[in-house]
Amino acid sequence: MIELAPTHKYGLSLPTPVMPAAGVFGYGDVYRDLLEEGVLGALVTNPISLRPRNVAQGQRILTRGEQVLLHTGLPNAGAKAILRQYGKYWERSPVPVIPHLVATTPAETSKAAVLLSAARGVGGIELGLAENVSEDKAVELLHAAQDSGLPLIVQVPFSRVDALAPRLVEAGADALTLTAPPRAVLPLPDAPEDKAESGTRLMRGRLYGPAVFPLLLNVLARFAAPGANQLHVPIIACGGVASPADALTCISLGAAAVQVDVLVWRTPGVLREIAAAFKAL
Amino acid sequence: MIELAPTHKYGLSLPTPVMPAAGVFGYGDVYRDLLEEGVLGALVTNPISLRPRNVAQGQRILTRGEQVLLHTGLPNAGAKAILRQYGKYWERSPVPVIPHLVATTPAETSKAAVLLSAARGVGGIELGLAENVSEDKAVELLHAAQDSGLPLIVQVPFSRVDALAPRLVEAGADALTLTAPPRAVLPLPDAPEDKAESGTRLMRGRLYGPAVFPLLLNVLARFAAPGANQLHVPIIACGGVASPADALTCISLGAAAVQVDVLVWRTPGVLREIAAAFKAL
Amino acid sequence: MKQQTATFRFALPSPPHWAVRLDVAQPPRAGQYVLAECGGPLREALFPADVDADGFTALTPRGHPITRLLPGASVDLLGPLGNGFRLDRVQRLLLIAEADKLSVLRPLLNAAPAVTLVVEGPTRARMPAPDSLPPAVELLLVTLDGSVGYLGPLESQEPAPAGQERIGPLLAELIAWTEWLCLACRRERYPALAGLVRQARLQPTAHFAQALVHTEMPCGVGACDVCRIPTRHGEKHVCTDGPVFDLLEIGNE
Amino acid sequence: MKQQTATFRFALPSPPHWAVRLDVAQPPRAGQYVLAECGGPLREALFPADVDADGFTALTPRGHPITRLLPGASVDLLGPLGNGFRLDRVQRLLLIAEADKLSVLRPLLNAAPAVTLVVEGPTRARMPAPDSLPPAVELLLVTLDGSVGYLGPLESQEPAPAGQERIGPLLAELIAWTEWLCLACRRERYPALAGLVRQARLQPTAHFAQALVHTEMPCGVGACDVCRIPTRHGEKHVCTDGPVFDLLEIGNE
Ligand SMILES: Cc1cc2nc3c(=O)[nH]c(=O)nc-3n(C[C@H](O)[C@H](O)[C@H](O)COP(=O)(O)OP(=O)(O)OC[C@H]3O[C@@H](n4cnc5c(N)ncnc54)[C@H](O)[C@@H]3O)c2cc1C
Ligand SMILES: Cc1cc2nc3c(=O)[nH]c(=O)nc-3n(C[C@H](O)[C@H](O)[C@H](O)COP(=O)(O)OP(=O)(O)OC[C@H]3O[C@@H](n4cnc5c(N)ncnc54)[C@H](O)[C@@H]3O)c2cc1C
Ligand SMILES: Cc1cc2nc3c(=O)[nH]c(=O)nc-3n(C[C@H](O)[C@H](O)[C@H](O)COP(=O)(O)O)c2cc1C
Ligand SMILES: Cc1cc2nc3c(=O)[nH]c(=O)nc-3n(C[C@H](O)[C@H](O)[C@H](O)COP(=O)(O)O)c2cc1C
Ligand code: FES
Ligand code: FES
Repeated sequence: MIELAPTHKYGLSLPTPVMPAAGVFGYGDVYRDLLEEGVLGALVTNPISLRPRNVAQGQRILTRGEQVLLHTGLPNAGAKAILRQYGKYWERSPVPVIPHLVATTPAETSKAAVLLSAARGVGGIELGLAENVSEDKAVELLHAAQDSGLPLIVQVPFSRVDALAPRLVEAGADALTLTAPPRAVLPLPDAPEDKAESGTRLMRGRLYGPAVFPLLLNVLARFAAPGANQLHVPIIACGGVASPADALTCISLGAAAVQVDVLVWRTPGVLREIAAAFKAL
Repeated sequence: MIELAPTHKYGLSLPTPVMPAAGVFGYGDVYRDLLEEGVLGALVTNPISLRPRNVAQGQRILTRGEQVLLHTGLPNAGAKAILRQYGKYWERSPVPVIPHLVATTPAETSKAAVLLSAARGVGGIELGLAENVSEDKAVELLHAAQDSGLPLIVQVPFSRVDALAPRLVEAGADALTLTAPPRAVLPLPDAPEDKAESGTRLMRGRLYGPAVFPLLLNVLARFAAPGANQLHVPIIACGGVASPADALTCISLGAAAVQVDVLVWRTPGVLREIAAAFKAL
Repeated sequence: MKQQTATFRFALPSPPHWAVRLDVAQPPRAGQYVLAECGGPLREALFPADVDADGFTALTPRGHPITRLLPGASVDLLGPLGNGFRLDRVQRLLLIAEADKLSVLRPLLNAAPAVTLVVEGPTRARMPAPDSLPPAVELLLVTLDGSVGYLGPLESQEPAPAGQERIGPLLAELIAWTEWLCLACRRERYPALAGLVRQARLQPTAHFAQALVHTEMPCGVGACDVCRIPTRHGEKHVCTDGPVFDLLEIGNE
Repeated sequence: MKQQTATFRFALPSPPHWAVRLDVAQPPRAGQYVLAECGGPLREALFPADVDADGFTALTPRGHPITRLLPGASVDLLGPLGNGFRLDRVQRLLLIAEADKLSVLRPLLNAAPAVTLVVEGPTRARMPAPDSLPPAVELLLVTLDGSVGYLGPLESQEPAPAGQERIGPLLAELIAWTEWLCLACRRERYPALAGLVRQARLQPTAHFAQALVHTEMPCGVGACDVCRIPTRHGEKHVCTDGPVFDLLEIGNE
């Protein structure tokens, strides 16, 4: 068992330290035909906000070599509708459900956190922050999410780990997910009609793919590694993990657990392989 | 002509906005058989320090998929020896030579900058900073390098653009190279003898490869793009540029020039292709 | 939905496409798809252009990663995925496609005794080769430059210049005539095309007009939210709720 | 140094390696190399194991990216690069190699009327197949586990256990006998091997002992500084100052 909230009154213990990253696994049931129960240590959901969010306009995904750029707009039906649709499923979940909560305003964040915590099966909440959130605002949002009473994990934006991670721990985060994907930009492929238009059309989004892994390891080496971990909370590694070996490398660098991101779509079985590697330890 | 130091008394004008990144082209003459004169807009040298530096111990390069991790230790023979060996060549250079100066202490940085500026053909200096340099120290090093009297470009570490770029411009940098490569970490492949050893052996270094390009574009979109450029100095784009189209995308995002990094080793001709694309504009 | 292993048989030029043959136990039906692992960071969606008991043929763009496999190679597939076209005891079938999206309708070319196919494209050169269609199919061409057939676009209400003709009136007749209508166009076209259907038939039954929606589908199972589109009943996943939708559901958002 | 286009002829298993044949106008000589573009982010260094007027054969590890090319493919090469072995009018030649580095010495196996080859490896199974060597070559085996030939390592001064023998005394004789000595070992071994040379010959001429240094060489032209190694005369580039160095220059840093 892995404990992700050792100082929290309820704790958050996982049978195995592998889970999907927010945004790659839906709300729990869509991989039922491809992955048997008991593979995951926890179920991190797609982003959930208090109010429904629509899907982003324009290009939402772009690949270039091994890289994947993603911009979905964090669409979701809103906390209430999602609870109605998935509450029963979460209740029966053999592992803790960790809704990923989109931090918007403190008031909305608090409301959504309280709503989600009422669902049986929910073992903790993961909070997602905007890349450019101020340090004070981040702490405010953290406190709002703590109104749930449940263990609170914060997913820290890639470019903000130095500034935010210590503040969030000090403010009471039970665990940190390091990191949310880096922000990136790519030119859109020219549509033939657009050749005439001046300027390059760009897509902004989050960067996924194997190149993120060496960047993640650098963060772990600085913030999680035995000896270097000044944070004193469990760290969940997230970013480009592609194999059981990668997952074990994260653990050897001080991570308590790992999240697998877009690789799940191509190779859902990688979650099973990683879980098996941990079982074999 | 591209002007990289518009407010400097000497200026620094380039016939075409393409150059090698520091560390990929040596000190100027090694590609003479593969690239004809007049292809480059400037010659950025390998890192130079006042005192000689030895090559790093241990693994210096590691590839994983499209990514390249590099840790050379910035070896060089020291400013004096390099001037002895390459001064004549620089004198005859048809384009400005821009020595890349390794910022160590302010005193050494000043001395090396003054030495290098005495060489004919040197049109400006690019200063390289340690990733973890404090903001005050960075400014101190910049002032030390300004003792050369030449236009000064500062290459800003990837993770420090927010904190350092505005300070460096305020302190008088003529141009910025955005960015130095991100720091990254990868596990070393197991040597068969080492299987027994506990723990993963790691290599730390700088990350190169195509995945850096979308991260660079994000920096340009934030700091260089028309409308967004709060810095008001020419920006040189550096990181994963792999084609004429990439170079043009950087320019459309506000860069005044581009540097090409490790791709030069595989495909030196990419410099020629990019220069030709600029000429055709 | 499940994971299966297909055998790659061949990839042959079939201008402007490449024809890719996969043998697989459970092939996708018309309008369904599979997600094939071809070495990139994401899977590639393949729609059948021709289906039989042993597998299917897909038409892919030139240079598609699957065309680089060697004959006999195993290909990991997710699928069949999604909801395809559903046609019951059909006598009269109308198909409408943009030229570069025609391939997904090809499995329906023999689905009824009387099939009429309307293809719209920019110009004559982009029209399908007539000998690539079953002889019984009635083919009507529409070009945006008037270089052959009717002058497009399909839904134009404007009068045609001298010597050219719009397909509008005939299309209204065909929509009134047919039992089912299947479409493969860009999604932006569907609201206007839905308008044509509403004009031509007062009370179309549910699923009378079935429109295939093309989007990127990285996961195919409703996990990634990349493929969400607005519909009359809120946002839906193209991958699981579609890719074939009731035109009237997505035609009026 | 220059850029040339080679033609890939074949890659065949040649256990424990793959033999890769490239036809090219200017092949590298023994100890030189080319940098081949094989699709990865960096070029791959190829050393010849066999050279003729039309090209060369390199022995690569299994799964090397160049083995995935199709026969007839064009390969972009930088090179020939670096300084290879230099042997003038040689009668007697001694070669010393670790088993997994032997391939770079193979072009020298016919370079003299009398060639003696000493191969050191961990165990019998890693020794070269005798029929892969010209019959005239005198082959001496050294294994670290004593499973065949002399008991290694080469430079050991310790007495051998009963029933086993060290090669030390014979090696000293061979070093005294030979006109030139060429080596291919890990770089860490060279200081100790240089010690053997100094003991066996009081005044070896410059380049009497020539040692090939293996390192990663991303650029091949002295630009990247990845391949720098310490020598008696300061740091040198393996890619341009080597890969073949005077053993006595790199053997005593
Ligand atoms: C000036 C401005 C205007 C905007 N206008 C609009 C608009 O009109 N419509 C609109 O929808 N949005 C708008 N946005 C918001 C923004 O563009 C994106 O919609 C929103 O940030 C989500 O986009 P994304 O998918 O790229 O996710 P990101 O912006 O990258 O997501 C933001 C953060 O969410 C966190 N996160 C955690 N889990 C996930 C997950 N699973 N998926 C994604 N993110 C996750 C990450 O930490 C990430 O940093 C605007 C933003 C700005 C700054
Ligand atoms: C605790 C500690 C101990 C150290 N001990 C040693 C030691 O024993 N021996 C030793 O040699 N070094 C030592 N260093 C220094 C360090 O490990 C590297 O040698 C040095 O930073 C260069 O390594 P690198 O090649 O990875 O370059 P980096 O560390 O990545 O280079 C530092 C910066 O140089 C700039 N730069 C600009 N151009 C180039 C270029 N062309 N190539 C590389 N960098 C460039 C970049 O901005 C980069 O961020 C030590 C550092 C620390 C923190
Ligand atoms: C999960 C999430 C969702 C977001 N959604 C929106 C959005 O819908 N619209 C928007 O303008 N910005 C959105 N953002 C981006 C930030 O809210 C945006 O940068 C904001 O304007 C920053 O200002 P603030 O610090 O006052 O919140 C989102 C950020 C996050 C983390
Ligand atoms: C170009 C360059 C070279 C460096 N070389 C060394 C070095 O040789 N040894 C070292 O310990 N650190 C080296 N560093 C890293 C920093 O100097 C190191 O982080 C330093 O300890 C930071 O402390 P400071 O801010 O007082 O300089 C180097 C950094 C840069 C940018
Ligand atoms: S393709 Fe992922 S949700 Fe539809
Ligand atoms: S291989 Fe680049 S300097 Fe030697």
